[in-house]
Amino acid sequence: MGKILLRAENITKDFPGVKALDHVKFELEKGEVHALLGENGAGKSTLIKILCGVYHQDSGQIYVDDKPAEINSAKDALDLGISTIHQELNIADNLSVAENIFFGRLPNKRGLVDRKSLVRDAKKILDRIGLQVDPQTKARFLSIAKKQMLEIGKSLSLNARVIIMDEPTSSLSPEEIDTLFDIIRELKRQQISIIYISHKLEEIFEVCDRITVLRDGQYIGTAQTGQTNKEELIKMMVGREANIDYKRNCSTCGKTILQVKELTTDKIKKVSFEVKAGEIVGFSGLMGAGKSEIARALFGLDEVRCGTVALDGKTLDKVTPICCMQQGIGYVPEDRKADGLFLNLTVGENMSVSSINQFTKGPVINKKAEMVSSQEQVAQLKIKTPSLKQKIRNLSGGNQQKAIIARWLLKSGLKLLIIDEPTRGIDVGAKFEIYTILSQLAQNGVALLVMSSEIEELTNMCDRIIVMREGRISAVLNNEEADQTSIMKYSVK
Amino acid sequence: MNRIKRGWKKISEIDELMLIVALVVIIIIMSLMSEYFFTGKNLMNVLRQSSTTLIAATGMTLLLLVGEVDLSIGSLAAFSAVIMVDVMNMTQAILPAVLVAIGIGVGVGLFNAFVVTKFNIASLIVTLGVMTSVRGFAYIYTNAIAIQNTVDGFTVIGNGYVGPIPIPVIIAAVLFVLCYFLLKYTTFGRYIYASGDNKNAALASGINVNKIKTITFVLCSVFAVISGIILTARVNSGQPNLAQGFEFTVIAAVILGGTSLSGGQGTLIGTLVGVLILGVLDNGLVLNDVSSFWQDVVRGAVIILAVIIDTRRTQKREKISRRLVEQGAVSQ
Amino acid sequence: MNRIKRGWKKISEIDELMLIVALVVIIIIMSLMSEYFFTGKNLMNVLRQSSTTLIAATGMTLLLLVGEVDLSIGSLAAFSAVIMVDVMNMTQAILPAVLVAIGIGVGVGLFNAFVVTKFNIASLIVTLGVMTSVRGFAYIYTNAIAIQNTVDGFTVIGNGYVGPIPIPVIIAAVLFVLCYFLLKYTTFGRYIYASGDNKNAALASGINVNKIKTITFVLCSVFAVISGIILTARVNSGQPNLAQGFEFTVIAAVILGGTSLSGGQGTLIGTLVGVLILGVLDNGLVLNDVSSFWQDVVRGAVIILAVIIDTRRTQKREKISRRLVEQGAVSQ
Amino acid sequence: ATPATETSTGSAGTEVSSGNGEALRIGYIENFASHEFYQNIIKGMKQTAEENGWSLEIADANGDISKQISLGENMLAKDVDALIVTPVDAKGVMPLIEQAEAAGVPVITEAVPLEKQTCYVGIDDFYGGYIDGQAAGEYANENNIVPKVLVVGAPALEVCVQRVEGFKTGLQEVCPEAEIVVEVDGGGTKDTAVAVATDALTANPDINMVMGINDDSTLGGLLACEAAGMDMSQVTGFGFGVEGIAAKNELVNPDSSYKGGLGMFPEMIGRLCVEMAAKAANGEEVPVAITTPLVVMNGENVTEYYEQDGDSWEIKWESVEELGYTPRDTVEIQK
Ligand SMILES: Nc1ncnc2c1ncn2[C@@H]1O[C@H](COP(=O)(O)OP(=O)(O)OP(=O)(O)O)[C@@H](O)[C@H]1O
Ligand SMILES: Nc1ncnc2c1ncn2[C@@H]1O[C@H](COP(=O)(O)OP(=O)(O)OP(=O)(O)O)[C@@H](O)[C@H]1O
Ligand SMILES: [Mg+2]
Ligand SMILES: [Mg+2]
Repeated sequence: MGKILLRAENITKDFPGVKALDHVKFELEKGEVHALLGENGAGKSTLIKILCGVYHQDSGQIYVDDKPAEINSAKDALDLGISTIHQELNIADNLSVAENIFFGRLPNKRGLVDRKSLVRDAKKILDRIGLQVDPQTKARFLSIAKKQMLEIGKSLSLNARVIIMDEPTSSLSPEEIDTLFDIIRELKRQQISIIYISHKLEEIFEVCDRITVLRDGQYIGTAQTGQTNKEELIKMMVGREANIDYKRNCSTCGKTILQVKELTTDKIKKVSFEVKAGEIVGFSGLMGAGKSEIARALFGLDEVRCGTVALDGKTLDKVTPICCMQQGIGYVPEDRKADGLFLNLTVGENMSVSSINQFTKGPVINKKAEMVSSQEQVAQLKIKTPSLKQKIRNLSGGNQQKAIIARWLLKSGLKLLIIDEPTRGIDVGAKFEIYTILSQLAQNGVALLVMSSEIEELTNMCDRIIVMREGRISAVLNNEEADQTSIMKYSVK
Repeated sequence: MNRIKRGWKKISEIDELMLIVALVVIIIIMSLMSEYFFTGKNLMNVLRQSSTTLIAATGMTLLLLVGEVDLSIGSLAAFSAVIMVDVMNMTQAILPAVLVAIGIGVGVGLFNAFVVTKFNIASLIVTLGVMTSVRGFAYIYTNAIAIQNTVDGFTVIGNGYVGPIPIPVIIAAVLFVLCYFLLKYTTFGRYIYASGDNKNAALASGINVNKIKTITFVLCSVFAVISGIILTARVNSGQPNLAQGFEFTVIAAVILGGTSLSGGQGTLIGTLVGVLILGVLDNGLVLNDVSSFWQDVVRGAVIILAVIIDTRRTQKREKISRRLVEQGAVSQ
Repeated sequence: MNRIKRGWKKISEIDELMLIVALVVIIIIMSLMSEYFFTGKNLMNVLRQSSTTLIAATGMTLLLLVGEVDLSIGSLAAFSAVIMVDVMNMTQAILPAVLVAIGIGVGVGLFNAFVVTKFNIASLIVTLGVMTSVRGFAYIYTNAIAIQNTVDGFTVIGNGYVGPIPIPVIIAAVLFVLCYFLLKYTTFGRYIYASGDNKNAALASGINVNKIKTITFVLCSVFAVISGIILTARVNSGQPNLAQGFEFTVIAAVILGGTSLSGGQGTLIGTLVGVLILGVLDNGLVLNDVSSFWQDVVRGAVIILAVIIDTRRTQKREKISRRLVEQGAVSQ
Repeated sequence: ATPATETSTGSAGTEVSSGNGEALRIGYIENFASHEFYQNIIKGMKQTAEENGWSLEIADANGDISKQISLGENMLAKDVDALIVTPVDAKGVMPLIEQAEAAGVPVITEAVPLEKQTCYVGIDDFYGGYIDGQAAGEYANENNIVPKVLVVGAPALEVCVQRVEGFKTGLQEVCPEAEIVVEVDGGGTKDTAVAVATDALTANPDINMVMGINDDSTLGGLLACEAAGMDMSQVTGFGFGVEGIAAKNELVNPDSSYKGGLGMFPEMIGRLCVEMAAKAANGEEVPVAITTPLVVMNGENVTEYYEQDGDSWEIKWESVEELGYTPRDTVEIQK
């Protein structure tokens, strides 16, 4: 194989209460796509943050081209040819798409921005990643998926030798994922090395050459993709055999909980459907089809133009988040960082924020009861945190997602839970735990709406799947009819 | 032995430790420099003088936590005070007048909150406008001439004692403890932090952010009015130029105490320490007969220094706890 | 026909449209109320008086864009002014004195930037400290007695004309255009927006955020000093109490102009309009012999109103743009 | 208000010291230390205290009445023997006066007379404005000017309102056709004064006289006229104060439009305050009130009272003391 481009040895990194990395080693050859695999909180993001200069290792050494490299800032990393797409997006919302792509390296003539070549070059990149937006649009108008693509474009533009991708596909739909893989293969041809982090094993088998597995901050092993299989990888990840085949036994029952009639907002048009107690209804569709918009509208976050929403047979006269919550509707947003997390609050406070009323004596919070219930959820969802008092910003992405799901599991009297991308950033093992928890929830009579870009996730779990196209419902498929091809057929037209 | 260690560990975990240390250092320096400083009478003076700042700063802390700010508190204190004294003189009774003043506070707070939440505008500019207008009203109402209070007993609010403790100190302590409790132990407090930390997430969690903000604006205004009432009782007259620049002192104290301008981060204990640092400094500099110009220089320097040490510690603490983990000192 | 339509569309796309409309409405009202208002001489006056605010506001806009703020500009203007006049009297030359003043601006700007970036502290509290200290120094240096300038020709900077145009207006225009150009067409300008918008993203892209911030702090300070020089030339003496509350006026104008406090959002055109609104208002109210108390009331109300209409429009347009982007309607 | 008739001359310099052998301690809480007028009051106070071996402590309320009370309490906590106060506000300062009374500490008030104090020392603002107005009127009559006056005031301060009222009365008494065209709020600082005066001049281009409530206001008003391109030989400035260096420089400059100003002799006010404070602290009788001398100064007589000393002006104690002061047995309270 090619020569070793980047090597990390004995990397150790401690955080308060957590040993994120413990003498980890990692090797990257020229022109290879190398996957980093591990459970949530295994230390993947931490490792790559060290490689790209966000953190500095407590001990250990990084070599680039066999020379020791000191990476103390993002700039150092960029100078070494290492560019990174982080798990949490880093987009300057008020700058244009083009400026975001060439962030930090705007084409200039003697200090003046060369607008023409900026737009032209940006256009080239956008074409390459198949993103159809005007390069001069402000980035804040883009959906999270488009922003994700933008991040990819950004690092392409750097002409780096190493591109690190931390869960680039977590909010992409199959179409964009295909585009991304094409890009990755092309980069590989150009002898560019890629570190690829994902929880989707299929993807890893599709594009990666080698796989390094981390567990609890420790190096477990490295395998050639061709010489391993799913089961083995999962065993390396979780340290034991784990069943990842999940198929829910569908059984619709119960009375109608939710009745949506001709719901229309700026983005969705005349959407009507019903959900029964204990039913799990999935929403599928391409990026921008309006899945998230239904979720937002139902929870009162977007202005409803017309149409009605009835819960338990009673039409809601005003759909606002507060009403919704009081009526027993819960919502897990798609964009964790922007709409879900209270970064400066603790894990415990993040979990109990919607149910805090249940833990009061008079006006006073019964912290003990709050702690006990939260602790149960931490155990059930296996949330990796030193304590409930840890600030949530210090948790790994997947664990943050679990905490937000737990927010609604704590809520009593929940009738309907709307989850937009439930397993975004969640590792394989935990994914199935979450499926189990959700179907348990359904069994207890809660109706669930699941918006997801992973078709498999929907077909495994849902009683019915509603396919969206351009803001409208294009098909409603029941569990038997729904599969990859039928869904795609209705998605694209 | 072990107990001492544990005690020490507890102390070293206090968020506001460096600020408290700064306060103690200033107190020690002042005591060494002036024999009058560390006397019961003077300390009570310091507390009484700090109490009005503390009351307003308590309200302001809540507001900053929720991610907003109020520059109109000084003007509001003056405006409500002149009307209060006028009403008091007319009715010859204290309570109705005080209620009128508080009513004005509620009104202005509601107005601020309405404009900010309804139109989604930065509170800084809204309350800057209100600050200007309301001060104008205070001058217009009085024609720039203070209104003498004619009701006996009113000054007690500002100058009276219960035992050795000045009444303003008691009022401030009660309000402070109430808010401390509110912030720490009630759902409302939790919602304040959540709304200030991430408004979108708060909405998505079913929190009525606008309601929380409105209540907080009103609380901040009412607390400003209470400060104004005490100041007015101290001067026994309704002064249209009362509390000029008060907003600056109050916000400085709150931020000195570690509360962030961007919401969601801060504690009332920090605010208390911030208020006391400024109060002790003011008092001590005067006792030492430092010229008022040098006072400015020293005050500015101390603010900067105190914030620097406080910030450095917060940054260092992360490192220390990391080392503790290595030594297995922190349990999972 | 079509051209008119296209022209109209272009106009309706201007970000600051509603603010400009507000300005025009105020100008019309003032013209109707006072015959003196809409005269060449008075309009030149308005411009001259707005020019000092505009200069400082230009620097402040850059600083707010990068996510920081500077409260020390008024004190700095005064401090550098008294020293400048002293140096001028000693050397009997203008240029060295002006350079000394600008040097002080650079120094204070560097100090602000150093403390803010090195210790990662909110600039509000740092510059509040600096504001207090520097004002103290200005009083100490002069012992609160203004220093009369003895060098002829200095007042030209404040009172002179080139043709019909006051020199301060020319200075302001040059600096404004320079910064407008800087912000819009240079990489430095784009990095200002980037650093203020998303510091992490900027860092991750290798932008030296601290350097950008430092330069911006220095620019803001130097612009404040230039304002101070013009004000000093107008009063022909070094006044330690110069430009009191200047920071408030300047920040109000910038925010009124639509610049966000949290960085990354705002334009210099907005600032220009904000400055002019306040300038026209001040001038018009005096022309109409409105009592200074009512002036306060009106000024506050206009600030609030202007921000409300501006925000409403921005929010509406935002929605439309979002939809357009979604529908792919924006040309490729 | 008419000028007082009874005057006593000379300094009240008596030998005084506090009972316990320590130097007598006097505390002064001023209103605005950042003003040249008060710097000159302090100058007079310090000289006087030094000459007599008394100690003087100074604190500044900076225009904040509640801070003034606090500062006063601090002074009382330090057991000063006497307190001098320039009240930020007459009503607001009363609680402090009562506290001082309870502590047996005599209080001298300056500039703002109260309902009770040991002794009030200060000028008569209305009267000062009145004679200043008369002088302005006489100057106008002599020079065939029909005064159209721009007043640069500070309406938020009661004493300044009095000054303006007095000026109007005096001016119109001597020169009935005189007209107060416009009053603006210059806030007492030069940069604000220039700005508002410029605006006012636009609306009232026929203005030919500027009256300001202090040096900065008057000089700022005149600067605005100059900047507006007015013929400065046709503009007359009459101000209140002559409290600082700049105004005196203008007075002796024959080319200046600043033709006259009311001399308040802040140094003398300071001296008298300290002397009264010392006397009262020693248990001696002091008058209920003292009205300090006021003279309308112009280019000719300014050097009678002040001596140019390099860049600054030093008071000529003998000649100012000769003007004497007026002890009164009542205090006139302004509403
Ligand atoms: N700044 C921090 N402070 C404290 N702990 C941290 C910090 N960053 C990460 N951690 C902890 O380090 C561990 C590793 O986190 P990391 O983000 O590397 O996980 P990950 O493998 O990327 O997980 P995921 O798949 O969920 O993204 C986690 O337990 C996390 O809580
Ligand atoms: N917070 C928001 N406010 C306004 N518009 C938004 C917001 N979030 C997303 N949109 C827009 O609405 C469109 C539809 O949303 P989105 O792309 O999330 O749809 P979706 O069907 O859920 O697809 P996916 O979630 O797979 O990306 C997006 O293209 C986006 O531009
Ligand atoms: Mg991660
Ligand atoms: Mg979506």
